[in-house]
Amino acid sequence: MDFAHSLAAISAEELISGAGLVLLLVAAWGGDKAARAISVAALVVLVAAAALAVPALAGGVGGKAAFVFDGQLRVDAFASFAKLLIYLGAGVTLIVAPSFFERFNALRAEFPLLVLFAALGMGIMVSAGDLLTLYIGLELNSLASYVLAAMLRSDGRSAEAGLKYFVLGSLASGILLYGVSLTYGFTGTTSFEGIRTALSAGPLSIGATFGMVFVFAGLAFKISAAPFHMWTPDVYEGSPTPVTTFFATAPKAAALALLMRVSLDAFGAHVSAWNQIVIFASLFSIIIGALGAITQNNIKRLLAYSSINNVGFMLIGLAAGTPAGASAMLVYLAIYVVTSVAGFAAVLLLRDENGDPIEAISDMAGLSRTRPGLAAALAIVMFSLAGIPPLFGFWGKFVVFQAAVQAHLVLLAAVGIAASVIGAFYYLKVVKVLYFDEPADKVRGNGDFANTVLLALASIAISPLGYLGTKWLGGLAGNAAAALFHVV
Amino acid sequence: MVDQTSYLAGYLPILIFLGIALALSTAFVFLPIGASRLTGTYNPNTEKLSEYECGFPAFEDPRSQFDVRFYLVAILFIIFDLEAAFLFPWAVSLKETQWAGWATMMLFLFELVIGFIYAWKKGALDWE
Amino acid sequence: MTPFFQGLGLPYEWAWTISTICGILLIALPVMLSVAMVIYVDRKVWAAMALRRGPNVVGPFGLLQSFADGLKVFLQETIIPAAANKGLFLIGPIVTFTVALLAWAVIPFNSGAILANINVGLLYILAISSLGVYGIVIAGWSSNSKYPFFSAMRASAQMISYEVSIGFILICVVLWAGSFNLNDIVKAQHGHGFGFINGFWCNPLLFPMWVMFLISSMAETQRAPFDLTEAESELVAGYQTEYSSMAFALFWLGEYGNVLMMCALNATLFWGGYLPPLEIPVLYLIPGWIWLILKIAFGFFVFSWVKATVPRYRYDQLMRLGWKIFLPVSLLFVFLVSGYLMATGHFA
Amino acid sequence: MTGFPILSLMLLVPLVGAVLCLKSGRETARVVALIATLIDFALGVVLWTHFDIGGAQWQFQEHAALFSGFDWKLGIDGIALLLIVLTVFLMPICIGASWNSIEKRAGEYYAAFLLTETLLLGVFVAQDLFLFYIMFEAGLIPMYLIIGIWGGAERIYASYKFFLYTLLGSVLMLIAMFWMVNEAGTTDIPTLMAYNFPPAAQTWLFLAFFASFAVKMPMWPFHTWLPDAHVQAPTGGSVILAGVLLKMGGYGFIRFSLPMFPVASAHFAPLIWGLSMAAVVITSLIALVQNDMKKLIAYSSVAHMAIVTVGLFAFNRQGLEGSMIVMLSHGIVSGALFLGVGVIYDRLHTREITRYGGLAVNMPYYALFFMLFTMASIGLPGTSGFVGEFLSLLGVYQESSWVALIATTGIILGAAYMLYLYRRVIFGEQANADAAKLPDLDFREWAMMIPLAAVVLWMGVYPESFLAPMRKDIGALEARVAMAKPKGDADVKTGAERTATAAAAALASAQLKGAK
Amino acid sequence: MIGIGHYVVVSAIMFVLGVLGIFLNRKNVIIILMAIELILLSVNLNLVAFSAYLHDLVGQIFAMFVLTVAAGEAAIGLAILVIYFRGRGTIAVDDVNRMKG
Repeated sequence: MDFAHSLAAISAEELISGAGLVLLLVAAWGGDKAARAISVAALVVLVAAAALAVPALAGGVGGKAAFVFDGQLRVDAFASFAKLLIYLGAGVTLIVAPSFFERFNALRAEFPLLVLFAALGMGIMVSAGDLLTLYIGLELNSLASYVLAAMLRSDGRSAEAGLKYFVLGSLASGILLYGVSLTYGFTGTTSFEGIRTALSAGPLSIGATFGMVFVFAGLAFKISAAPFHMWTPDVYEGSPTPVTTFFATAPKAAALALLMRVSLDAFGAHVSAWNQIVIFASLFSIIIGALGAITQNNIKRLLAYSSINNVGFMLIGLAAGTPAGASAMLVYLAIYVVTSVAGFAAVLLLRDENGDPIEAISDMAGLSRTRPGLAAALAIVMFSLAGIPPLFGFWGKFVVFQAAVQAHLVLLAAVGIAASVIGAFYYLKVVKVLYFDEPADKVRGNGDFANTVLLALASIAISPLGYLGTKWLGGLAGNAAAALFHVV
Repeated sequence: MVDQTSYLAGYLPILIFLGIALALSTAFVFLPIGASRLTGTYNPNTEKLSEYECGFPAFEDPRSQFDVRFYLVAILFIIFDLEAAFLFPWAVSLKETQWAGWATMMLFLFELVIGFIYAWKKGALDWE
Repeated sequence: MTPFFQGLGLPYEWAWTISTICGILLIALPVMLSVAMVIYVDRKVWAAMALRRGPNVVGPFGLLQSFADGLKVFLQETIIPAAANKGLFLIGPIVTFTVALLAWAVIPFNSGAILANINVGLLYILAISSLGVYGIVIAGWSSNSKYPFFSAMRASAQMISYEVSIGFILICVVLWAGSFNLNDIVKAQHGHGFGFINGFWCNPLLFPMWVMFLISSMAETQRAPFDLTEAESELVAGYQTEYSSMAFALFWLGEYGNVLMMCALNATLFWGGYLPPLEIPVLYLIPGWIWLILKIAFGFFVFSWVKATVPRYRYDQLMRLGWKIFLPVSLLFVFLVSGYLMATGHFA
Repeated sequence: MTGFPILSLMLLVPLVGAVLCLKSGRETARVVALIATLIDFALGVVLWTHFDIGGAQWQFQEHAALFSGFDWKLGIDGIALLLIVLTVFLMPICIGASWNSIEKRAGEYYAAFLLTETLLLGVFVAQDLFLFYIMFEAGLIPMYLIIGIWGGAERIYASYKFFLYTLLGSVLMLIAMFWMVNEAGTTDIPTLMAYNFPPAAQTWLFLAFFASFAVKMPMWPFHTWLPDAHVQAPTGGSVILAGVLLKMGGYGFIRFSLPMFPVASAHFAPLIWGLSMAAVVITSLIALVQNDMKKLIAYSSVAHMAIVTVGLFAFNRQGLEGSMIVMLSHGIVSGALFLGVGVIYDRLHTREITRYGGLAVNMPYYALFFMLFTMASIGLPGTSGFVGEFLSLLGVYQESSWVALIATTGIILGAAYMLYLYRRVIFGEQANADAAKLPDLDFREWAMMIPLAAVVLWMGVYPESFLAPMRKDIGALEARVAMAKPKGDADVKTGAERTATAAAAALASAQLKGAK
Repeated sequence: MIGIGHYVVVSAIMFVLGVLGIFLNRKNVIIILMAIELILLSVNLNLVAFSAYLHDLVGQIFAMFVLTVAAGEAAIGLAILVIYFRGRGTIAVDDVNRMKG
């Protein structure tokens, strides 16, 4: 692959970085007054970037054809799939953020830029074909995210969230890097392809095993899988809600995609070595996520535990280690991202009469009577997260467990799905508060139009109508997963 | 012990130098302390040992607060100095990398300049 | 020198070690001695420009003045303020002085006469001079007193600010010389100007860099007009306020050592180092180290001259000069120099 | 009718009604709901009349490959037909039961109800394994809301219990389904019904399905959610719960457990008998001491369902047919009983048995209807209850006379608690003044009671109407399970039928051997 | 002679110290930042040692990138810490507990 071809292949990244730089200058001159305009521009950029990423996905590009810059990056269908989810998460954040921050007089021109650069980093992450590009992408994303978490300077919780996210995120990067360094040392290369070749030569050496374990631990931090999940609730709660929306969608998708690429590509020769780790993390996440959520009264915290819980389910797909498992994981991921969008869009609409955000679940009591639409949307989100059919969230669990059973992981599937019942309990709790309790009548403020539209769209997507999209989504995910396995 | 073929051996004199220089300067610091005790000039008292504060006692922790701009400068330094760290290997290998290397680095510098312009415009470089 | 000691019947390792130690002493002792002398010179030049006489009592023409001062401080009491962090308080001057000496390890005094001929000599110097900040910050912080603390903050900010542009300036030189090895850099200046002048300073693209380097090195060493760290009118004596005796003197020795170092670097990078200034065979009769010393001496004279004549900058002016003028200009020159070199096929 | 998607239409009508109800006020909503359910009932009647008895096993089939992984595939056999008809028959009555009693959030209530109807029908018509599962589990959501929002004082506890119990049961079934689909390579239920899973796998597959159906059924000791849910649900909810929802468990056994895992079914039959026997005795005794009318009827439901399971796992025609008839009958009768409780609850707002007494005096017609339903529940000949229970017990008697013996005690105990209930509520002193002043049935209540009573008698007098549509299907099922049928300890002569069955069984096993 | 094993062991020790520094330290957030730098340092040591051992430049290039990112990370970390300090007036680790649950 020559240089020109490589440059052409990463047009989405080039567009985002170029536009990001231009908008940075606009931000410098325009100041915070230009923030809304920049948000819109950034949104347009993301849409354009998504359009650029589509052909690779639709074409099912994979294998050597996707290797650019000497294999440093892979511009395949898998990367495109993940990128679309990332751009979706970032785009949604850009839509919901301005009105939220304007309330606190804290809408900074840099906000959309940070989102943009984080999206860029995530795009690189998911396209990485080398530990080096992986790291660069990961950090570009992380550094922007740390700042985003601490964006709302008037709120002490925001700074604390930023600090926690920073400390544990850096620790995760450090652990990951340590694993990377060991992997490099014991395989002699940092390219995924090279690592796989080196490892498939024989049994896993002790050093490489250590490297792999550290890499997985670091990535487990990033996807907030138990037992490396402890930062998630605090960061989700403390960060400004649009930023939480972002964290729950884009970086999650990126980190999971990255984990998939690393485990199935670089360490693909030794599935049996890592899938014990993945199985452990998966079950632990499902259970911790479910148990942790039960006592929560903050909706954002609850959604944080829910995300831990859902990551556990996604990991079941990874544990299968098959194309079907990968495809299932991607389907689950897509559905989860949309569900999170709906969930946080709904949370953002919860305002009291002064327009201040409401986060306590108890304040939503009887919402179904004062705000039936909003309550219904929240209920849909909750049932969908719980994976109760006919809501679309069920489909994610469906494909993941199906893949696990196909991979003869029946016991894992059984334990996992049984644990999902624990999770159902706290989702039901929210629905109970919304529907059964006497109205607390705290939610009075009006949400803005963009939020409502987003909520409506996302709710429709996760309603039973979503099943009509299963063929389409399954096809895309299949393309993406096939690209991931193409090189094997 | 001395392997002339290894490029690391070039640093051994520096290590020895470091030892000698440390010994010298430590001696310079501690010898007078000993000497002053011998000669009897060592005669501390409370006034002498209190910190200098224009004649009146200090009323706050001297380290409590300092201008945030120092901190800003430190961050800017870290960023720009690291760019320089990338330039060093590039500068000596331009022979090999030729135009591709040059163009890449210029793109990098261009982005750096945009960041620089941003910082300038945002007032990070002003000391007023 | 190693063969000489081997000739005495010593095994190679011993011969190498002894010769290295001798080399180190040959560098360290003259540097310390010359620091004492340049302090005297500095005062003399300064006095001359102010039409005063300067030190003239101790020894002939006051030549022994510095030694007298040295003896005095040596016998002084070392006061360690009660509030200070004792250990760090004493480490500060040690770091400053050690670092000031260490940088000399890679300066080529003559072709091959270099203590540690490492291939990244210039980087080494950059690294070592960065360490100099530590001595000052440690001193200012451990004193636990306001003036030293402010001074330390200022000093560190100032030093790191100018280090950025110094880095870019050095890259221009390295681009042209194609090496980080100082010996190679000196050799690359051989006949650089019309095959006649030895030194990069006469190169139109490097001349501005040379000027900026000179100014930056003054800022880097906190010399006038950038001596804001010890601006006596506002900060009493800066980070050294609480120091006395040899601890105090070590800062002075370190500072002048750094000034000399910067002069040596200037000579090595822009004035052809140990090469004669002009490409005339006759001049090669004079040993390289003498040329180097002469160039250093001239460089120091410039420092002294500036100190005597230019008024002190304000801190904001200092920062503005560093960040808003030197940094962009030096970046521009990285672009110009590398572009010129690529365009002319210098590397082809 | 061929080609016309009548089943989809039946699913669609209540769904559209639900959407319409959601935004309407109380008055509109109940009318809309009634119309929607009546349309569905009409469609159900059309379905029955057009069902070709003795024709193809699967009729009214529809197939659309809309989704990945599973299909929109509908179709019914006689068994499903009867349960569908039961559902569409009970639904308008439930709406009627809720006509006045639901005051708050009526629009949402009727919407939830109609949604439930769609999903229940979906369960019976689904011919795709996963479509079935989705419908099966989705029914939890509206029921959760119905119990939680419009239920009694303990509604929240009851709704949680209902939801989590049934969910836990059904998720295990899902895993089993994945395995089956992976093994058989299809999600088509008819195909799977004929597929021979390895006996070793059948064991755990059976248990996984059992977990789901046993909870849904509910079998002792998984029944504890039922009394809570029944008692707390509003009358309409109770009727639908007892009338139709519980039948999903029995339907599951008939449709899945028995034909798909015959070997395991036979293997576990003693376990099921054991549980059923325990259920019959224990829950009947518990029912005897209840003070709450609804709770009493709820426990009686558990006992009746135990009769169903006993019959199902008798592995013969009598048992299977009897179980189906018990399910249909119980659907009608327990629905009617809950309705009866609802009638007086609407008047006095209590379900305490002691708060009533002597209602026969001022509510003679009510007493009459209640008498009929009580008798039907006991299983008096001439009512629907008799036919089913008799057939079930007869069926199981062929397998195990001891089981039959103990299960029969349920009839006796049933008579005891039902008559005891009747005596305390309808007869005796008019102990409470307010109860003595209750008015008799009004037009709406008449309109609900009459059809129920009619059906109870119809089923009791001429059960052939109900047996005929499913005869062929039951026969096929019997043939299917015959290969694993455990050897019984009793020998009852039932005429020529028996030899025919044996021949069918021999034929089926020969086919099986050929297939292998 | 010092071999690759020694480097790996030293690096492992540094790494463990860094991780312990994060988890055992209850005093000051700055110490956590330093511990993170220690971890990155151990990584760099590994990378450079392996790079020399394998005669492969990738490790050193990687180390350069790690250095850069570490600097960026430190800058951002300190910035967040400053914001935090302004809000809370303390940087003691035990006080970072506004959110619980």
